[in-house]
Amino acid sequence: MSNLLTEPVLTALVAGALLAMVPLMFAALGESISERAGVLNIGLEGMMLFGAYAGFNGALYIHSSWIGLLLGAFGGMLAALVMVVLCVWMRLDQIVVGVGLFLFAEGVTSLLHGAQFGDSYPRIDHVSEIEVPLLSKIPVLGESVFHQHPIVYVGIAAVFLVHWMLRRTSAGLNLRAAGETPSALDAAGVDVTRTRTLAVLACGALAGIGGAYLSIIAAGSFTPMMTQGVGFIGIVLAMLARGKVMWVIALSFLFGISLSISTALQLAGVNISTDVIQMLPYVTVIAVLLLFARRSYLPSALALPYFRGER
Amino acid sequence: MSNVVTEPPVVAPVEAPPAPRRPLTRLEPVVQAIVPVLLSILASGVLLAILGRDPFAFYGNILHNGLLTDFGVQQSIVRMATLLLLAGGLIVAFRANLWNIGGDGQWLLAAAFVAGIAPSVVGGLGMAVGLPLMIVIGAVVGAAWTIVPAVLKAYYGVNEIITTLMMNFVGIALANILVKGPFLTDKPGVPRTEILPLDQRLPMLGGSQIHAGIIVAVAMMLVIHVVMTRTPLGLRLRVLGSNHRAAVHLGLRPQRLTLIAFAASGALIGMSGAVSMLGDWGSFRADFNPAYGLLMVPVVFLARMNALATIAFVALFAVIQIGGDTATRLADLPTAFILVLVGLLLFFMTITEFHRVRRQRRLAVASRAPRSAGAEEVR
Amino acid sequence: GSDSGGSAATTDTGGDAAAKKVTKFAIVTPEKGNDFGWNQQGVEAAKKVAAELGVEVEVADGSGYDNVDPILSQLSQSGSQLVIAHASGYNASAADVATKTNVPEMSWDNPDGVQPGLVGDAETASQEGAYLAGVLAAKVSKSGTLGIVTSADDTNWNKMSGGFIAGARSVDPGVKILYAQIGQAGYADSAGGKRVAKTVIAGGADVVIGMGDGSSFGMLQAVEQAGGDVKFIDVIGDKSSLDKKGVLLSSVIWDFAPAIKQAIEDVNAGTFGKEPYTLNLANEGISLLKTDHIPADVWTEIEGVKAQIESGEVKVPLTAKKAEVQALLKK
Amino acid sequence: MITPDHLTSTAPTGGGASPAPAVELRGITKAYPGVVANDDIDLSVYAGEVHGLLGENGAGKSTLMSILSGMVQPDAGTIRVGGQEVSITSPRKALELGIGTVYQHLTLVPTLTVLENLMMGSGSALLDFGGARARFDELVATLGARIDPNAVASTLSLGELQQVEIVKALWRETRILVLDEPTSMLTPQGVTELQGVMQRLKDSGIAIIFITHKLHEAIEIGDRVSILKAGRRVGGIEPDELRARTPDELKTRIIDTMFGEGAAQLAGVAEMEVHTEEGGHHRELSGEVALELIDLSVDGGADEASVHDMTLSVHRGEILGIAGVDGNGQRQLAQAIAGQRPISGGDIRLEGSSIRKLGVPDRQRRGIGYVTDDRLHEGTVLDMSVAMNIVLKRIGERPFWRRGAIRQQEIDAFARDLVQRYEVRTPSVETNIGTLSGGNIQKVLLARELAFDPKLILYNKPTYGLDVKTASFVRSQIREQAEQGITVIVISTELDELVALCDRIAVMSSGRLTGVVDNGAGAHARVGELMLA
Ligand SMILES: Nc1ncnc2c1ncn2[C@@H]1O[C@H](COP(=O)(O)OP(=O)(O)OP(=O)(O)O)[C@@H](O)[C@H]1O
Ligand SMILES: Nc1ncnc2c1ncn2[C@@H]1O[C@H](COP(=O)(O)OP(=O)(O)OP(=O)(O)O)[C@@H](O)[C@H]1O
Ligand SMILES: [Mg+2]
Ligand SMILES: [Mg+2]
Repeated sequence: MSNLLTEPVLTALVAGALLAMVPLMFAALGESISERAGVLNIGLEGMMLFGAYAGFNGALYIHSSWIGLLLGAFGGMLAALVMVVLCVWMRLDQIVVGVGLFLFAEGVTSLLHGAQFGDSYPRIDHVSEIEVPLLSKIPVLGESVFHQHPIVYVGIAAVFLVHWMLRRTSAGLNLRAAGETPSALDAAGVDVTRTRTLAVLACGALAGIGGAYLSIIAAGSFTPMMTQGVGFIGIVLAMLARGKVMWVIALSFLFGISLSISTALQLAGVNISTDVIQMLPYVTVIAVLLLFARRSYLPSALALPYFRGER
Repeated sequence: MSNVVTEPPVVAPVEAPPAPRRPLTRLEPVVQAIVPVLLSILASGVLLAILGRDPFAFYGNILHNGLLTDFGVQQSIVRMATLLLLAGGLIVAFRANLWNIGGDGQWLLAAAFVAGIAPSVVGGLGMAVGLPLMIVIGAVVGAAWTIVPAVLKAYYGVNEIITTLMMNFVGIALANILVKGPFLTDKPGVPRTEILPLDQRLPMLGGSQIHAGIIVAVAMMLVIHVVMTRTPLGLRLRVLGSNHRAAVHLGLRPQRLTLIAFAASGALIGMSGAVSMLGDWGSFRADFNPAYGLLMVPVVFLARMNALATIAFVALFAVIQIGGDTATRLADLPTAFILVLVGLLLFFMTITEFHRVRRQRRLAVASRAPRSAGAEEVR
Repeated sequence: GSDSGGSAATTDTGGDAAAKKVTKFAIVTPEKGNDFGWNQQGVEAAKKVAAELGVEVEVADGSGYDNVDPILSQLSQSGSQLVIAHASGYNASAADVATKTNVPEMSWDNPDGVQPGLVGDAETASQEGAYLAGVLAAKVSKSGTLGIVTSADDTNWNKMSGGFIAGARSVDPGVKILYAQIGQAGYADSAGGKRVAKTVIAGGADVVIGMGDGSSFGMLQAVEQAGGDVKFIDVIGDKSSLDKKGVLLSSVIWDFAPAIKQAIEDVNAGTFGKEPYTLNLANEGISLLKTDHIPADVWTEIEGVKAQIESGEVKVPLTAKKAEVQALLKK
Repeated sequence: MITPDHLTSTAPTGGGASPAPAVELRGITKAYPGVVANDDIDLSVYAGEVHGLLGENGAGKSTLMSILSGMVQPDAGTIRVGGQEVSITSPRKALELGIGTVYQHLTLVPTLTVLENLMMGSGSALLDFGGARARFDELVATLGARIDPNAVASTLSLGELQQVEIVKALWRETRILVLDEPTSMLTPQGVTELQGVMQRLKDSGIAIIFITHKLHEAIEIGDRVSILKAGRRVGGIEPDELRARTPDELKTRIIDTMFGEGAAQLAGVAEMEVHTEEGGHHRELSGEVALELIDLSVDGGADEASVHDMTLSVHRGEILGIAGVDGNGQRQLAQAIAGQRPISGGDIRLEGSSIRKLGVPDRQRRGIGYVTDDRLHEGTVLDMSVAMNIVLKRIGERPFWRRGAIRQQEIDAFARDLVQRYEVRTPSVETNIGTLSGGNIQKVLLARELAFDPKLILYNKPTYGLDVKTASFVRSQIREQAEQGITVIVISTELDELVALCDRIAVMSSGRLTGVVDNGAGAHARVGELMLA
């Protein structure tokens, strides 16, 4: 089975890694933003499911992956709106609402799916990809990394954009302050609620796009609970990135590639239980934490509602 | 003026009525429980109507099958045993502001372990010794699974949401490895552990279908309540929870406390897993994961980490879970609809919580009149 | 409440349970009965048998796995004389409930759990059908490489994988087989299904057999997008109505009707559970779906192999565990 | 704000009352659970004038200022700015109206750099570091401050943070500057500098509200003084009178208004105002050494000050002062002695035996008490009642716990008694301590320590933020303890206080012991020199 790792297989593996990476990247990026602003989205997975469902409908009926992704973003924002109203505006507990949102989204999307597609199981035809000139000629990487739906590159660009935003724009500064010392931000005359609202909505949009990518491009169909815990992994990645969004790319790629490697090992006939392989990413992180025991940084006002004039 | 010196001004404020919450606090639990339920029934009722189902029939069926039939109420109580212990475990951690989000991993691992060895242990030692021993073992496994997050938190301040979530995923996978490996029966079918014979499970209470687990659970909840509200340990955990630096300053040994809280949390969750296996399931199936832990997180919060209030909340969710399946089936809906119901319920519960807080604030401000009079007399 | 508690119930309905004639039976399935797979086949079979025998059937599809005990018990106590626990994940609970309520239950792949009169065992010789699929695949394949994609380490998937491998090799001993599993419990992971199927196809497979429930649609997607003449073989159900692109070569169809019918008749005869209820080629419980993508000559050969299996001439290996499949693969 | 156009915009009035007040508060009322923080308060502040706001702890000063800066909404009352009636619904509104505030409790984002903190809320979409830097240099120049604009806030000393806060308050076109107890954490030099700054600002036509507990500051810098008590404005001093009378007359008058007729006589103005004292009372010290520091070193890590091999012994019943500019390792030293922080070298001996290996609780059991200077984040659990906070260092001990069960009545009774004795302004002992005013929280901390007589007490800025009466009360308490043979170490940045209190004064500079001065004539000057050494 050693002759197995032919160019097409390697290409497929790398492509597969990207398929798994992209939704995670979007979700984790969104979560980083809202965590920076002090809002913990335990319901991230729910936002992804909303996005996946809305996006799938869009792409299916309007026959445009872009419209689909756009609707996915709206779907995610719709879910995020629940967080905004209950947690940011009404200052209710973020964990309760987050879990509620997750369960609610799981329920609603499967419900709708059953009612809408229960007997037809429609699938979306192959969505067109773009080839990055020249680069797409590179063996293996060319056909995989540089032959993707544009949204992939948009996503990576978005990470850089957010990175730049956090350091160079007022919005970014406000974001960081809102998660660290909202009272200071408030004293400086910036509306904390508004800042957090925008952050959570952005998170919803990104998570939604991630979900839509999953249903439209990665799977080509919507199946209930298809996010398979990606949202929760997104939360972990966002925290591991410690607010340094660039890490999100690396970490989510690591995750994607580990899945592809597990496939490769199986194809090579290596006899490891998939359970073991599934554990590897998490075990690695735990090991890293144990060895280098770095105090994982979190915004000090994370998951705390802000009340003006409180000591 | 002179009276100021003779009679210290402090007297006036002390006499001033502290924010008068008394009447409210009595009514509160009732309101807290009823209102959100009604609201979510209303909301999902509308949803049902839209889906062309009869809401009244639906809720009737939930009540009937979850509470009103002997059978239903017994099943609900059985489910409560599992959920209560789990919730108790979360209370202990949350009180100390330790976000043990990995409850499911701890629960499944303990369950798999217990289910794996129970048949031989209980068979060998007999129920009198075997069953209690198995519950203890479940507790130990659950506690063991919190060691890594606990140590990382206590000695390096590594955020426990990350670590418990991680250990959660690992725990789930490990549970599967156990049932597909060392604990696997040689029987065909879905990989699972050997079945613990019915007559070797937790004893049923007086001819009913309710097993002794509920007694363990309620007892533990009472213990938790007393410990948290009356004992030094409880107070220390609360202090650690609300201000870590203060805990250091006051000499509460934060590191040790962190370890204790995590261990206790994991142990209770492990007990829950054990009770569930020894009581109702009798065997652990590969990829089994009812995700009770996740559901209990918000429930515990809404009960404001009060053990007694938690019992009431858990009862509600148990009835919904038990009655819900039949109700959805009869209404020809997927069981997923229950998730919608639960989600709505959680939303509305938090909202009523919000109004409670608002009401208290308003009342508090209203209480200025008498104090003002006090101010007069000082001048 | 009328019937309080098991022990009481047991004493009441004690011995005469076996004597009862079935006027109503129930079937419980984990997913909704519209999945073009295990659940749909079960529900439809139940309805078919009910109509045929003129008895009532209560269908509890989409019951999940987390509240099995309550659901089975409720059905047992709502007038059914037989409950079909339609998932081998239900085995343990089925036995419990049957003992508690004393209403016979039929469960899957549970030979050791059999208690005549109370707990019956249904088996599928699905590997036989998969063997035929293997033969078909090997014959149709031009690349000489076949793919197996499963969504989980699942007994049924393992059995069929083994059969498929054996069947394919019976045609071409040198045939190359790529075998991969999506994940731990990737039943719903359609994205994963597509991802892994794509890789397998990239590895040269031009016939892929996919076993996955929801994730099967992802695999189908991958095959459709692969273009060329890559073909897909499905299991359990018949997805041809969904096959827009004509890539569905065949499917290993499971028809539960014979088993269910036999079970009911045995309950009436008081002989329930004495014999396992098996789906196999012989009783049409297992069959290979005939589509017009299958060349006629190939089909006739398959018919031949079918006969040989039924006559016992051809022995199909039984690989219930993944390790066994991998061992077979290594041979 | 100090831009030329601004200079000309408002004519400096040199303290004289100009027609329309810059700010005019009328009938401001604000109630909190069980307390009326502000009760029908009238207050007028004029441009180019410093308005000193005095009042005992909990009188309502901060609340009033929070209302002015949009942080708190009043229940009743009107506010006029430059003659216009306004409603200050948010801090942003306040900033737009030209009201800049330095809050009593610092409001900087610790993880951001100084410059980033200052740029917060700047309208522009992109952060203009260049412009901000220019603005920063300009302001820092006028203030005569020395801060690294790129330093992360959490690495600055309290004094430096204070300066940043002022820069922040002046960042926008500020016409009205609110300073809530800015001097309480400054060294004498710091205070003098701040006075200079305020002089310059008011000359440029800014109206300043200056809250302090130090009467002499109010009198020296203030052009006008208002006194709050129990939420009401119970009196004030007009500019002419302020100029006419002698400092002592004024102080007596202020103290009487603050604490009631005759309070001044009772306590004695001198005792109230340490400023006027010169330490003279010599006490006989016992020879036995209570606490020994031997080459003690504490590693403060990256962003905290360290302590370098300090050797020092404290005698039984002695009051030892530790002077030094804030942020020179005092806190780290205190934490090391209390056991909250591991020591990196040397030894600590209590009555001859080493305690370096003991944890916090064991050292408490050996009789070491520590009153932290961070009352909000370390000293108290803000969401617990006053009563609970008082017994937090006695968890599980009799009579508050019996057989492992809490005795709430015992605790409340005990707490009530202390609240009485220390005159803590709180609606009740069940009130959350977090809602008390700064000074009252401090009183609770002291009560907690003093209630259970220890062998050795470590005070870190014991009178920080206390009104004169409470401060003098605390000092008398400390002296009393020393008389009873309790060893006392007082860490303070207020030289006057140390001189008034201590037998000897040790001086710390950049983590090292630069000298120990016997209190007495000339001690003040000597310590001052050593601090800068
Ligand atoms: N914000 C934080 N969140 C979580 N853990 C923290 C935090 N800050 C500090 N810690 C951890 O908790 C410890 C508490 O400090 P410390 O070591 O003084 O406790 P301790 O009194 O010595 O407890 P013990 O006596 O059991 O050793 C710190 O050393 C650190 O490891
Ligand atoms: N957020 C709040 N909630 C409840 N009560 C409060 C709050 N803020 C202040 N108070 C109460 O209002 C009163 C005035 O508090 P304030 O801080 O204005 O006093 P102060 O004059 O600033 O005292 P200090 O000199 O100690 O700072 C105090 O009794 C305090 O308990
Ligand atoms: Mg104040
Ligand atoms: Mg320690």
